[in-house]
Amino acid sequence: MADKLFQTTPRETAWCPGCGNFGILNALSDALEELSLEPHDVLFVSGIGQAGKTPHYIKGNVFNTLHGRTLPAATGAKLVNPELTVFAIGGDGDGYAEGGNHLLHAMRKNVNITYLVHDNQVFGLTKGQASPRSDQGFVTGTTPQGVSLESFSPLATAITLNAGFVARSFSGNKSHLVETIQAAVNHEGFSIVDILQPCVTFNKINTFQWYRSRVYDLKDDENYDPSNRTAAWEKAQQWGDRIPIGVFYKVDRATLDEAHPASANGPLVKQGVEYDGVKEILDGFAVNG
Amino acid sequence: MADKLFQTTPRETAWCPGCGNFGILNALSDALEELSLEPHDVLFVSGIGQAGKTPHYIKGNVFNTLHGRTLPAATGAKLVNPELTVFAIGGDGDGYAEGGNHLLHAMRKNVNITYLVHDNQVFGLTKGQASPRSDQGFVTGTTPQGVSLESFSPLATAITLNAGFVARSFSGNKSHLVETIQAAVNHEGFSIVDILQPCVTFNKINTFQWYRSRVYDLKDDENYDPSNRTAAWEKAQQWGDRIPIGVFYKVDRATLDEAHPASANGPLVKQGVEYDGVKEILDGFAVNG
Amino acid sequence: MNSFSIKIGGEAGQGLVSVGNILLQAISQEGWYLFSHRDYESRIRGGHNFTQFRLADEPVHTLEEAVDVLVALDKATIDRHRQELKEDGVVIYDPSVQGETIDEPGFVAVPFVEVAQDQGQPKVMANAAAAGAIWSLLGDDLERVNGIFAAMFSRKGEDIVEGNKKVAQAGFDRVRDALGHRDMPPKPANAGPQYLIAGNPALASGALAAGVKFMSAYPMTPSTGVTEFIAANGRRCSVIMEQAEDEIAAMNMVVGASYAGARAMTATSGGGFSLMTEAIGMAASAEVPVVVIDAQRPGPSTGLPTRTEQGDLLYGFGTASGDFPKAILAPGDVQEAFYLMGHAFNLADKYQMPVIVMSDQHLADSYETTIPLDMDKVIVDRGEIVSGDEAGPDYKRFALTESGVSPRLVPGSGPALTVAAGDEHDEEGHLVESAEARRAMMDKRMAKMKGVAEEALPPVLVGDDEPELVLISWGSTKGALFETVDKLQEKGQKVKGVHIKQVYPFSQDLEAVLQGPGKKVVVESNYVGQLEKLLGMEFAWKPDGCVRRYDGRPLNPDYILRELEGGGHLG
Amino acid sequence: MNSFSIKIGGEAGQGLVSVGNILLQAISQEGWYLFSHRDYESRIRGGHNFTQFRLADEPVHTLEEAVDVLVALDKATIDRHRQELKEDGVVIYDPSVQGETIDEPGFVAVPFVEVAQDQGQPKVMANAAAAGAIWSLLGDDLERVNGIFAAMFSRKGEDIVEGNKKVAQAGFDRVRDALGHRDMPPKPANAGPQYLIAGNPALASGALAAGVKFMSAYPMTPSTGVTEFIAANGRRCSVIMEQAEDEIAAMNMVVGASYAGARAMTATSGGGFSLMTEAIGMAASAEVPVVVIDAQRPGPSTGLPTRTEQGDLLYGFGTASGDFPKAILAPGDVQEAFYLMGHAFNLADKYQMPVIVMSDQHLADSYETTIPLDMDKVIVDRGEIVSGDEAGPDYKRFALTESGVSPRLVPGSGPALTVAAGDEHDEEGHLVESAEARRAMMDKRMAKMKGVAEEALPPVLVGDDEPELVLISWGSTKGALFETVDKLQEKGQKVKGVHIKQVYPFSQDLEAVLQGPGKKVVVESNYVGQLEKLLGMEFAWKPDGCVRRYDGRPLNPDYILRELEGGGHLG
Ligand SMILES: Cc1ncc(C[n+]2csc(CCOP(=O)(O)OP(=O)(O)O)c2C)c(N)n1
Ligand SMILES: Cc1ncc(C[n+]2csc(CCOP(=O)(O)OP(=O)(O)O)c2C)c(N)n1
Ligand code: SF4
Ligand code: SF4
Ligand SMILES: [Mg+2]
Ligand SMILES: [Mg+2]
Repeated sequence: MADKLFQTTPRETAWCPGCGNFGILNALSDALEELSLEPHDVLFVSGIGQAGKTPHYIKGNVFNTLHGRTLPAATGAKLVNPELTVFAIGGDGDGYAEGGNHLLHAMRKNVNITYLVHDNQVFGLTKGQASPRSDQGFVTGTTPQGVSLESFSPLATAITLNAGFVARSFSGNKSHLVETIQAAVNHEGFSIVDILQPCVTFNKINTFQWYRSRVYDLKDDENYDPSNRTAAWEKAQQWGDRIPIGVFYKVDRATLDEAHPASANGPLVKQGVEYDGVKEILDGFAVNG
Repeated sequence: MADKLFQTTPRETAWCPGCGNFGILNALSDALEELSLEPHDVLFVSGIGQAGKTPHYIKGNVFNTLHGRTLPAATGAKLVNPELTVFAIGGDGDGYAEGGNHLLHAMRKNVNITYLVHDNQVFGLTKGQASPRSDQGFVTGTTPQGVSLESFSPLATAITLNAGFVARSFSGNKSHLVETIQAAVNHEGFSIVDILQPCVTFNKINTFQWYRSRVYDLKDDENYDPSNRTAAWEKAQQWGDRIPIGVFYKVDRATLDEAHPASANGPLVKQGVEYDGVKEILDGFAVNG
Repeated sequence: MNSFSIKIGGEAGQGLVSVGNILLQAISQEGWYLFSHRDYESRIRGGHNFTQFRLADEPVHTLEEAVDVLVALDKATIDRHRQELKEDGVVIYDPSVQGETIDEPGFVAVPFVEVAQDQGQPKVMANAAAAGAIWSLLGDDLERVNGIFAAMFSRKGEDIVEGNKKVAQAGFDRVRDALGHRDMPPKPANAGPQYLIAGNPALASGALAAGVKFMSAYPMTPSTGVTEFIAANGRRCSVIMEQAEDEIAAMNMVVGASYAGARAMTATSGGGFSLMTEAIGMAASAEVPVVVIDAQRPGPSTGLPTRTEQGDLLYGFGTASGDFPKAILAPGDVQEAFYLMGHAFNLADKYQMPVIVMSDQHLADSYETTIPLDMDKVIVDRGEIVSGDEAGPDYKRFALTESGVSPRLVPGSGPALTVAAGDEHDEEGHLVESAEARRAMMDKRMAKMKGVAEEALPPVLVGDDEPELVLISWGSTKGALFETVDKLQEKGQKVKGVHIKQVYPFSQDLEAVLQGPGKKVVVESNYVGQLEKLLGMEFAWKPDGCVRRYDGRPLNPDYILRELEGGGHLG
Repeated sequence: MNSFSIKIGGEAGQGLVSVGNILLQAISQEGWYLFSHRDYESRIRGGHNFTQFRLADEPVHTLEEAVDVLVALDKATIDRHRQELKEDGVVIYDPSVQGETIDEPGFVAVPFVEVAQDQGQPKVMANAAAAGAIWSLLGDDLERVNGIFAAMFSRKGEDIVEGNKKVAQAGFDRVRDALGHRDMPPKPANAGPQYLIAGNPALASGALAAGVKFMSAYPMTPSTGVTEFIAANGRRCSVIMEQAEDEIAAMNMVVGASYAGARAMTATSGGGFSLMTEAIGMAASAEVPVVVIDAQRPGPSTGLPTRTEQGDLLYGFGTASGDFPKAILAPGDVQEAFYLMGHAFNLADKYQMPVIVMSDQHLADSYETTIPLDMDKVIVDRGEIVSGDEAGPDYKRFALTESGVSPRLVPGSGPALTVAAGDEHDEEGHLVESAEARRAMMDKRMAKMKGVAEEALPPVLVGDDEPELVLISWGSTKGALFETVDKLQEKGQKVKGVHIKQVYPFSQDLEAVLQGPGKKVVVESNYVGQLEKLLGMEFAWKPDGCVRRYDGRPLNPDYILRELEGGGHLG
């Protein structure tokens, strides 16, 4: 068998055996393999956390940036080079706690990137504190009485902000995840995929088994229509005994790069100084006495 | 006539004549007057911007903090002294741009404060740049091609985050505003009131007249039920020819101060060192050989 | 130097800016050298603001405290500023605003609105009345001002132009009738072509000339002028200016864009800079070039948003946690503002590190006439860049080199891949934990500081070679410093002026100056003496005295001379 | 000093922490002095981590590089650390993990899992096998260790306790059979009661003893231990620990809580500190007392999250834009960690300003035995507070005073009102623009630094009064520094050690030391010499040499001595 283009590297991962991140890494690799992209067409921007290490284990360009700042870094890169296929990758803490403001506004901007959130409902790397996705009552070192806050719903929020592509998948369902990632990449505009990712070390509640027995595919409901925003928003509230996965909502909107006339002549990374433009500006300062 | 307790001070304001902030200031003063509070029971925490100057013109305790940081500062104050009636006050830039992450999480926390957003759909103090509330197409110094981003919907977002009390009012409708502020204060839990506030200097689109001809009171619809979350969310999408004002959504949830057992014996600001508790901790370090 | 100062005061929104613009144009077109500074409050209407103009027969880069003409659009102008009037000074005021007529020598009442209305024109043309009134002191007729009206208002129609002309003439006549002709500084011969430009547009133009392709920022006074200037020229110069949701996003977008290969920058002030420091440190670790303009204003915290201070130097010096390479430049005038931006981008690219440009409200908002800015003098050096086609499969983004600089690869430019991280990493950019790898990568990164230090810009020196007194300052204090040197020399003192435009790392040339002859006095706009502290740190040195200002107003020669004479600060 | 060092290495998740805890307890209960440090990677499972223990007959505050015993739970331990073994050193390893049996003197094979299973116990009890094996070198029987099993596992049932005992005995026997009895350092007589405590719990306990009522933080290694310790004691000590959505929220919540009258603090590291700096400046402007623990780790940026460095000093010194009063404390050991927290709160309250406590991973994660922490020695001084009942209607929050301190009013405590702002303000707290008001408020705020400087904590001095060599360091380097001084003195050198626990502002006592006799060498854990730079700045001084470490590992006497002997750094 020929080597996969987007092979996962032989580099030893920093993940615990059995971690849900492995499933995501493999699905990502498979998804890209079929998208007729080459590794150098792809940029993975990631945050800090166990999830943020993912790009180090797959082929592609990598920018492993700060905790919580994947989205603005990815946005900057995409705006100056729309030819890159840009992923933002991070944990639920990264994206919904530290990075919450960027999430809101990335969705408004509708920049054409794919955002993968490894959602283990906990801060993994810092050893198990509550994340915005932790269920109420979850006991951790920072919440000894159990989490009192309502869990954050990234999908309902994304639908409210009219994000272009809003989906959930599950690390334990590879074919679903591969398909969802591909659909997300193929969507023109901001795509968010919240991926249920069991943390076998710090989340003893939301385990593989817990998720597996609960998830069901939205596709199973023939009547589900991802263009119906209100229905999608209501569906996104569902959590508990039954957890839907799949594409909740999809809408086509103008993307941010289209809004900037500067890119009209191709990617900005390929443009030099606009000599004539600057000259004109400078001439404007002349005292024409 | 006796002096009002919450009189607006004789201090000259820094606002433009005709600014929508005056209406809010007066309504706030009237609303408080009828709430059987004294100025020293009240703490106004405000941000930076034209809206953030409001507390300087009314009687009460004031903490005029940073741009975008009203909510955490107000939360800290409320948690250590739940006896204070705490307002957070700021502009739409303050709350929805710089402060977006705090808004998301303040709603999750459901801390018992009242958040007034002076929503003029523009950055006033910095001279007219786009805010997250600016309508698409709004031309400003930073958006010469017009705003391309979709306008942020604070109300739909608040309903999605299950905020306790979600309302909109209008600076040009004093009685409505007075009533709404009072209801917000009386609600136990996080209340947000987004107040349409014309900026006569930098927003020549969303003027007094523009708003006045569009707003209608949700109360006019007898069937409107602020406990119906989905209906509220749909209603919150309405913007344009008709703009609803009033209480969109209301729900009772446990507040953050209740979640912390530490306050069981009264406000923390009145507690000293827990001598016995600390002693016990220190004893725990002893090497009992 | 022979100079003449005009101060126009009024409430925000009263038309100060319009009158100011007319005067800026008219004075500079008339051939004088000009320096002008705005003093305004953090509000949109009302309050008390003023603009001061100083025209001269020689290039002028600072204000003087005393004024020849005071133009009062509000009452506060006379109340607060009349004591600044020179002997023989003139006050043009509006008796209806003042609430009284002032019957004193030099006071001329011009009811601006009334004058406009008398000419059958609308109230807003009061501005033209003021402009005409002022111009009667400067010129023999209104031709110059009328030309400006024509240029400004022709789009609005001939009526408007003519209306303004008439009103201006009426204003002109009022003052001319009262005071007659006044002598003005001679107009310089052979001054050559001039630009009229303020610091913010100079910084922004410098960036555009250097090929900036991406900017993201969140508005913050006094940096917003840079942001809006870049935004306005997005199409013309193929640059994206993306307004961010906050400064954290702005800085991280900039780092992302630069990682992807575009020259990228941001501009901010005080609190906004705080929010950027984490990402600045990350850029240093991932070796991503970025240029950050910090337009200083008085702190701590929100402080005085529209005023000036040089209070962020120590903060910029510390910048973020850990040790990493960086440079800090501090332009002293519009020329330096323009050219140092190009230099900043080159340094950033060459050493793949953050470069901070410290501006301040004084530089940002002051206009001056200056010789033309020449974009042919702006050289673009993108440093060591390798394309993904050349690089080959063994490309290592952080290859250990002696200079510390490893060739940078633009992602997507060919088959080779580039990996970068803010965590400590190996040569390939992957995360490492070992002590050896850490040491190697620190040594590599910090090795760059050797190159950076070697090409540190030398101080600009003026005045005597064997001075008794050496005045040292940085950034926008340059103009005040150099004129102070001139004035002291005129009095016969042996004085040297030292302007430091690169404040980190310092040029080693400074050592000779600091150890050389003369009493050393450090002049700066902050409370603790931040430059003094940094010089002390670098050169184990203490000055003999200092002049400091921390009330939010710019330094000027009068202030400096007074402090020097007071001598209180000479140790 | 007579000491004995044990290093246990293995993968994360292999039970290192459990074995370590047993040893910490057993060694300290046995009566030895103990110092122990953890070296771990930024991951949860796998990798290579180790814990090192040093027991001694005298108080011990640092590690030595060479070890007497190496316990290998993974292969890497022997591969990487065998060269650290002293002559006569012992290696206890698991042949099944190692993949071979090593037939060399001092090497004892103990197949930990097999040993457990041989005793009919589950795999996890391999930890007990390791503990027993190690203890055979330290004690004559397992009574001590068994007691710890009883305390640890009694809740889990007698079976578990007995199982552990059996397995431990089997491990003990293996090593005892192979090596027989070993001589250990004598146990100190009359050591008196001891605490066993690490830096993080010491800092947290210090805060609780000082009456902290509110903490908010966002988890960040190596500060998280403080956060979780406070959270765990919320009910017991009436304190709220609120996990924030980010560090900006954390810091602003703290400022809000303190404004409202509660002692409030946060803890963070590097990038998190960056995000807090804006609000720290705001606290300074609004004169709100806050205490911030910055637990340093190697930067720039995310750097090495679980390692140690003293790399934030210059950043902390700059902190935020503008000039404002503040203090920076840097505890050197658990005693100082505990008591300096109380001092930090007092300083913050007394001068109504931010106080930064600089810890680092080395301090945070190192355990040591120490004399009991005495909460009766913690004095709470809340500074000048006035109640809303006393204050009267003319109360002015920022009344100008000579000391710069204005009585603070707790909002809601009575009819008087309190107004505070991060903008520049007048005495009442309302916004101002005038130069005079600005100057007055700056003078007032900065006047506080006089008091702060006067009560700056003096350096801790050890060693000779007329030294040939003076070693100077700060923060957690204290232990390594002082032991180095001891060792050099033992060799007959005249040496002085200077530990600086307040790094801003410096005690003026330092001047005499720096100008006094002896070559001065500054010892610190960073690349550029941050303490050296600050001392240079304050005292216009340069040292004769330096010892620096920047590979993320803590300084120790061996490293320092080697560098001193190398002499390369002696200028
Ligand atoms: C500014 C900043 N704050 C805090 C941290 C510490 N930190 C690293 S990862 C992390 C949270 C990890 O949780 P998540 O994002 O859900 O990723 P996971 O490890 O669970 O995949 C935190 C708090 C940091 N690196 N930077
Ligand atoms: C950290 C920071 N960034 C930017 C600013 C500058 N700034 C002050 S007010 C403001 C926006 C004002 O808009 P808004 O919050 O809507 O208030 P308004 O003036 O419209 O009432 C900005 C960007 C600041 N003070 N601090
Ligand atoms: S801690 Fe959790 S998320 Fe991190 S690698 Fe282990 S199992 Fe995965
Ligand atoms: S700028 Fe706008 S918001 Fe600000 S005071 Fe003027 S009208 Fe009001
Ligand atoms: Mg997580
Ligand atoms: Mg606004």
